[in-house]
Amino acid sequence: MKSKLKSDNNFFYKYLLLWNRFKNYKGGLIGFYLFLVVIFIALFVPFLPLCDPYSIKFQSFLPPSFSHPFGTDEMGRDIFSRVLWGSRTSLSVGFGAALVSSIVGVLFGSLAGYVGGKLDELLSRIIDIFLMIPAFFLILLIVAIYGSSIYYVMLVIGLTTWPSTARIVRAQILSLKEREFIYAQKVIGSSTFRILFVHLIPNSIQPIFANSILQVASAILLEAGLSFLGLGDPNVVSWGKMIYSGTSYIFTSWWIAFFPGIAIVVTVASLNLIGDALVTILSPKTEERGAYA
Amino acid sequence: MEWKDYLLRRSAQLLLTVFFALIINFLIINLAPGDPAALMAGELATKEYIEAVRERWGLNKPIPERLVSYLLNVLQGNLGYSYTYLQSVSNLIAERIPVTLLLTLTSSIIAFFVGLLLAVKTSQKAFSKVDLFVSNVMLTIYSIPSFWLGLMLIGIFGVALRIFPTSGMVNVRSTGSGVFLILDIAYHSILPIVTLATIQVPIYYKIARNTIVEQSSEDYVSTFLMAGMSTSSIFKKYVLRNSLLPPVTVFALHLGYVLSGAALVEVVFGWPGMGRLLLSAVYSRDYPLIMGIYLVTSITVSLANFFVDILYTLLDPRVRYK
Amino acid sequence: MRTSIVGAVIALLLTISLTSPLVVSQGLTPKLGGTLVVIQVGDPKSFNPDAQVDDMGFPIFQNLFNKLVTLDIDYNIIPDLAYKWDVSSDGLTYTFYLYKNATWHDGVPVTAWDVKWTFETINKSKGIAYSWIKASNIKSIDVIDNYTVKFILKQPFAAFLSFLGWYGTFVMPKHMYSNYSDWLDPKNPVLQKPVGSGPFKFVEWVKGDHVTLEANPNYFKGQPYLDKLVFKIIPDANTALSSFLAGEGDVLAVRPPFSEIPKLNSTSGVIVRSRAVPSQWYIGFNLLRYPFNDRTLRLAIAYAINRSYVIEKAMSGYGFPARGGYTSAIKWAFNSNATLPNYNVTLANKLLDDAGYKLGPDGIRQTPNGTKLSIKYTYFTTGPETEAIGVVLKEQLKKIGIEVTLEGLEIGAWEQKVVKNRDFDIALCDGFQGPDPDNMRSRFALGAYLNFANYSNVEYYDLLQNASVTTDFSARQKLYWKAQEIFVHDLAYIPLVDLVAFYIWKTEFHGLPWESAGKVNYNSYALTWWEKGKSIEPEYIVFLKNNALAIVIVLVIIIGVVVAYKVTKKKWSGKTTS
Amino acid sequence: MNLLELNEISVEYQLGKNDILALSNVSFSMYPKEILGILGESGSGKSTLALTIMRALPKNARIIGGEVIFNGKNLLNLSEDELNSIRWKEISIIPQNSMNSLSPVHKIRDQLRDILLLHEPKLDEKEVINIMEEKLRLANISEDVLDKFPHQLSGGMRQRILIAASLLCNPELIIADEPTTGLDVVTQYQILKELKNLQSAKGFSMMIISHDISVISNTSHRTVVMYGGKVVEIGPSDSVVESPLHPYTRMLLEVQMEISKKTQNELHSRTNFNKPHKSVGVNFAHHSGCPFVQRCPFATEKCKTEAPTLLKVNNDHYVSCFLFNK
Repeated sequence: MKSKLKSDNNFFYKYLLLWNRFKNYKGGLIGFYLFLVVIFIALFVPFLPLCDPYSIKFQSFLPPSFSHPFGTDEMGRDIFSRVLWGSRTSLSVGFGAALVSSIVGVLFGSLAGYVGGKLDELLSRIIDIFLMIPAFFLILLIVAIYGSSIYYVMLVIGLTTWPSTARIVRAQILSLKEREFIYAQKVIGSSTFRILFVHLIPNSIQPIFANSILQVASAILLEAGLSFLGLGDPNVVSWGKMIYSGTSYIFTSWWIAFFPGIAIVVTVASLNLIGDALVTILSPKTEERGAYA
Repeated sequence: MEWKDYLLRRSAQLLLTVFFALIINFLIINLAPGDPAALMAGELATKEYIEAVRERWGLNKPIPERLVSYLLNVLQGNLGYSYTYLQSVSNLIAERIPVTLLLTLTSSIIAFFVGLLLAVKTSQKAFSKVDLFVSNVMLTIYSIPSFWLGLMLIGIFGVALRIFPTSGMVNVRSTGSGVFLILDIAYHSILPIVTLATIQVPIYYKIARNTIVEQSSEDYVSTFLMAGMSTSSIFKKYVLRNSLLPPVTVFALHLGYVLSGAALVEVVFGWPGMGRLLLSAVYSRDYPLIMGIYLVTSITVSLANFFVDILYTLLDPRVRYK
Repeated sequence: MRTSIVGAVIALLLTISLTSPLVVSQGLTPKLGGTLVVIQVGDPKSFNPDAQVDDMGFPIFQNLFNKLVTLDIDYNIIPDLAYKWDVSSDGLTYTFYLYKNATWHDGVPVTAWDVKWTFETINKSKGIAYSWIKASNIKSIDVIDNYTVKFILKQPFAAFLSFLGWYGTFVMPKHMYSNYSDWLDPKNPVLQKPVGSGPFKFVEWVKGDHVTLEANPNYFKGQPYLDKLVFKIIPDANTALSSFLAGEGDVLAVRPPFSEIPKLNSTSGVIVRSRAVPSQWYIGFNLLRYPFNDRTLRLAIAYAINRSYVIEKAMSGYGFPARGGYTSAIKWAFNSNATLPNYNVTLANKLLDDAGYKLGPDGIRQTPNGTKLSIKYTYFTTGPETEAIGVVLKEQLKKIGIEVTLEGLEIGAWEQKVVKNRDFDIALCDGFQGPDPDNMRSRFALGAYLNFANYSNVEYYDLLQNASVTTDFSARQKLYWKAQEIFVHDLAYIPLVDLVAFYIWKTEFHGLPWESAGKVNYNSYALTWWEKGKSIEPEYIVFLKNNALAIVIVLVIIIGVVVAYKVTKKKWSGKTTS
Repeated sequence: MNLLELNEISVEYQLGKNDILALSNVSFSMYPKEILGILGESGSGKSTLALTIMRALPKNARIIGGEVIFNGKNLLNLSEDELNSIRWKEISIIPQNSMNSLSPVHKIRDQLRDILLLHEPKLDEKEVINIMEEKLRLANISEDVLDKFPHQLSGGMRQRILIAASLLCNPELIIADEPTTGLDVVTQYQILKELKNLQSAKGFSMMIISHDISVISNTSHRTVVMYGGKVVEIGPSDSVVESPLHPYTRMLLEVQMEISKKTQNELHSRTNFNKPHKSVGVNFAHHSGCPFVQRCPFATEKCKTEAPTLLKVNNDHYVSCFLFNK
């Protein structure tokens, strides 16, 4: 069976190999299945038999009961459906921010790594500056003043967290560009653009992929923090905002803040578990020692 | 001597970076829509009064001019006066630094040792059931939002069990002095410190565990094994000493965020630290105060990086005797 | 026999006078001593009470400083430093007569020169009250003698007295600011360690945690009963509540989450009172932007909003639905028959259909010239209510085919976008409308800075202008009533909620500001006392003690006279019979 | 009496799902005061052999059979403590000279002292320094390396320190695992010469493991040739070099001659079979036949299925190849 796959489709085979190794990591597996559940909810929540998360017609402060598994909040909205709808916001902010940060990170990182010299020096300086500024405060200021629509939050988080991706990409490119197959490309005269985007970046895609999963996790936490300070987008259901409104009623109706918190932990933990397992698999160290869980 | 110019180059780099960070911050804040003067003047203020307020705080001058004058002031160590607190920004911040440090410093130190201890315990039986279970639990703890954890701790210990106070730094009714005050503040700081420490333990655990596992398979370990040394003394004498550097470096790097890291926890626990000061500054558009806090936090971050370089030379002979 | 009777009477008299204080003390006479802890949201900005807007500093200033006149809990004007004042018939001269025994906390007497300096500085350095007391309208401030001061205005301003008693008009110690040109000069220590004339003196300020004041023994209206007054700062509403319940606070000046109020009500040892305050949440339409300049649309929207449902959902039921064109908390000025349209969805839909707002396929109406009726509700994110009101309006306007999206902005950005750039559809705003209806002039009238809806009804403007200069009470009242009728008709703004303030305190404290109407300002704890304090001997005991010697002498004299009379009477009777 | 006897030693490495047989039924013995060379390519199991004797195999390796008899005692059955008393006291090892064979963050003095005090706890500080300096002199390296860190020394100096370390407790057997790899040729020659002199002076027996035939032939009295985890030829070094029997040994010599042709042209090969193309990797699959079958020019069907056994050809010269058991 293996030999057949190998010859048929090299691309597909590479990821099957990755899956075989990923299977050995129990933590990663748990994370993966948890994440599947969250993704399923996020995608199919409109079709699930839920009440409207925005409607305020229920009675406020109802404790968890059969009709309202997670109870109702201070305005009489059903928390269970809001938690499920909230997955959409968090995941879209998480993936959006990670996408922005990866794109900018890859661009800057590969340019700095490949071109080197003055440009590398300049880009590294820029990266240092960004790492210098405490990201959370900067995002807080921008979102507080310039506006808090969900796309805006995505963009701002992405634009302030790209340096870490850039650093990884740069390191990866530096190590790859010495390889013979890159010299071969130079010799046959292919353009820098082609070398970068056809050879260098695709070959360093796996560590970038693993790192961006971890970035999705941290972006979700960041968005939750912002919404907790009341800065989230009002037109969407956001877990952070639910906790924010829940804090005032922690003493009598604990469930308002409790369940969105659990949802954040589950989603972020699943992403961290997957990301961590991927990083361990893809790091050269583990391959050599052949140490498997 | 090689040391001198290394230090010089590094600090020049540092100053340059802080300088640029400052300019970026200044532009982001001052290009923001909204006019602090109107905000300060209050609702019923007439146009004339708003003009007067703008003029007093020099907000009518163009941005480049204000930027230059601000930078000149900063070079002389004068961070300007806060619009809202009518005090010099430097001593406003100076008052809040010890309060925040009390929380963040103690919690990072606790987290460092707990993380290290846990890593030492589990990594000796690397890839065993226990090791994997603990690292997965650590990953889950790492995913808990700090403000939510703080809230839950207040709910359980503060309200339900009434063991710990639910807010503030000191119980006003009995503001004793000396030992009583310290005890009182310590008592109030237990929950925030526990919150901050819990979410940082996974960071140190992970870096320590991975380094120890790596070092345990190095050649010198088999050399000493063949020399007849017991695995436990090899671990204590050699593996640990070799695995110390990465966790310590991560600790030093995290020191950089010691001033800005606890904002959310401060808000939940009503703790008068830097985080809350910045939040109130942002909401009341207190530009000098915001700039001052950014400057201080940026400097601490770059100092932490600088400190990491020095740590490297101290702890790793390979760097010291290049 | 008789002497024994007289002796017994005197003895009885003495014992009664000594034991009576014990008996009396059981009743509700004030006690001495104790610490009152008031929990509030934030730090004061500085201790210059008149320089800048400082909601957190104001309650502290009300106990540290005095004004010429002040407002009690019912917003009536009551004496403060001035025990008497008279206004000239033409409404141009106000003469204030000051208490002669008032002193600053450092012993320096408070004089008319302090008053003159304070108001001239407010004028010169544009203190916050500059606008509402119309400092530029003050022609001159003359010191008649150390304790009499006369204000001469350029033109009459009926609300002058009530604004004098409100915000930013505390009399400040001239001698403390003499060697600083700018009254906000940070080097001046008084900004951190204030010297006032009020019932309490400054002790310490630990930023972010508490401000401690202590009783001023030689306060000119009598030393307060409390020893210490502490303002504890807890920014987070629910942590403030738990500290209060845990016994760390006696007055909760941080509004707790609405859901906690029933629980607080039933907690033993806690009293909760609520009353309407002259503040309102109101929405304003952008009259410069189509279709909001169409009155029928605004009327339909008014009909579609169920104000009590807004309160029930967005504010957990704590608030009074706004009824008319002004706050009902200031009774004399409120015109009860200028009422807002009541909740009537069918009528609203009918109005819109007739006016050509056809219902589109997706359930959202279209304006007559075809644009979709999807509007933005712009609010500032200072607290959870602003968004909650938005959520309720969104649901209610959906019922009449109007789609609403929420746009939350930080207050500075809100002010820029809504007030300055007029870039909004509907905007939520709140504001204090006291202490005098003249406040409406700077909020809703033509050309006012805060009139973001651009409401430019000239008749409304003239009525308010006119009212501000007529000193005759009933004439002024009629003008304001007429103005409210126009306001309610035009519906440039729709008031939604009359805010409610909560007074929450521990039962062991009495004489709080909201229980002493007519005597102290609405934040002053000068008359507050603690049940568990030391008892004060009533006045006559004090009198007895002070001049005990004199009393003894008098008693001796009386006894002497009585005895002498008895002796002489016997001699007389002896003579006659022999 | 033999100093060391290895009988049927088999060791298996667990790599993911498939297990790899690193050593299969390896048997040979060593006489006292003898230098035995172990020759084999990388992956032929020679390093695993050293680790098996010292029982210092990595976690994923398992000894699945055989005995290691040293001075009459089977090392594999000893408890950890008994083994620790033998390790370095009676058998010591000069590890492969990688950068990290000594701890990079400790001074040489501390590391050597730790090893010495393990087995001679009663020594006081002065005696420890004397022994260390004496051993360093033996290894022809100056005492002031004691205060240096490993990264400050050249490859040659590090190798000499490892040699000095192995002599600390005057063991009876020293195993030198690739003692000269990574060193320049001149240092290599010096170190081998010094090792030989030390061995003849001190009288300990030494096992030298190398992939370089010149190292083995110049120093060892007898040579064991290993391929694919099996012993393919044992014999006196000069007879193995002069008349290699096993095709793999012959090929090795051929390749060696090719390289040193210019320097030793008088020694040319007498066998003229064509040179098989030299593939790098060694096939570790668990197949039964002779491990060299895929590269052996004389491979027959029999070689694929049956495993040849060691046969004595002439005095003390054994070979495991079907070519010889007529």
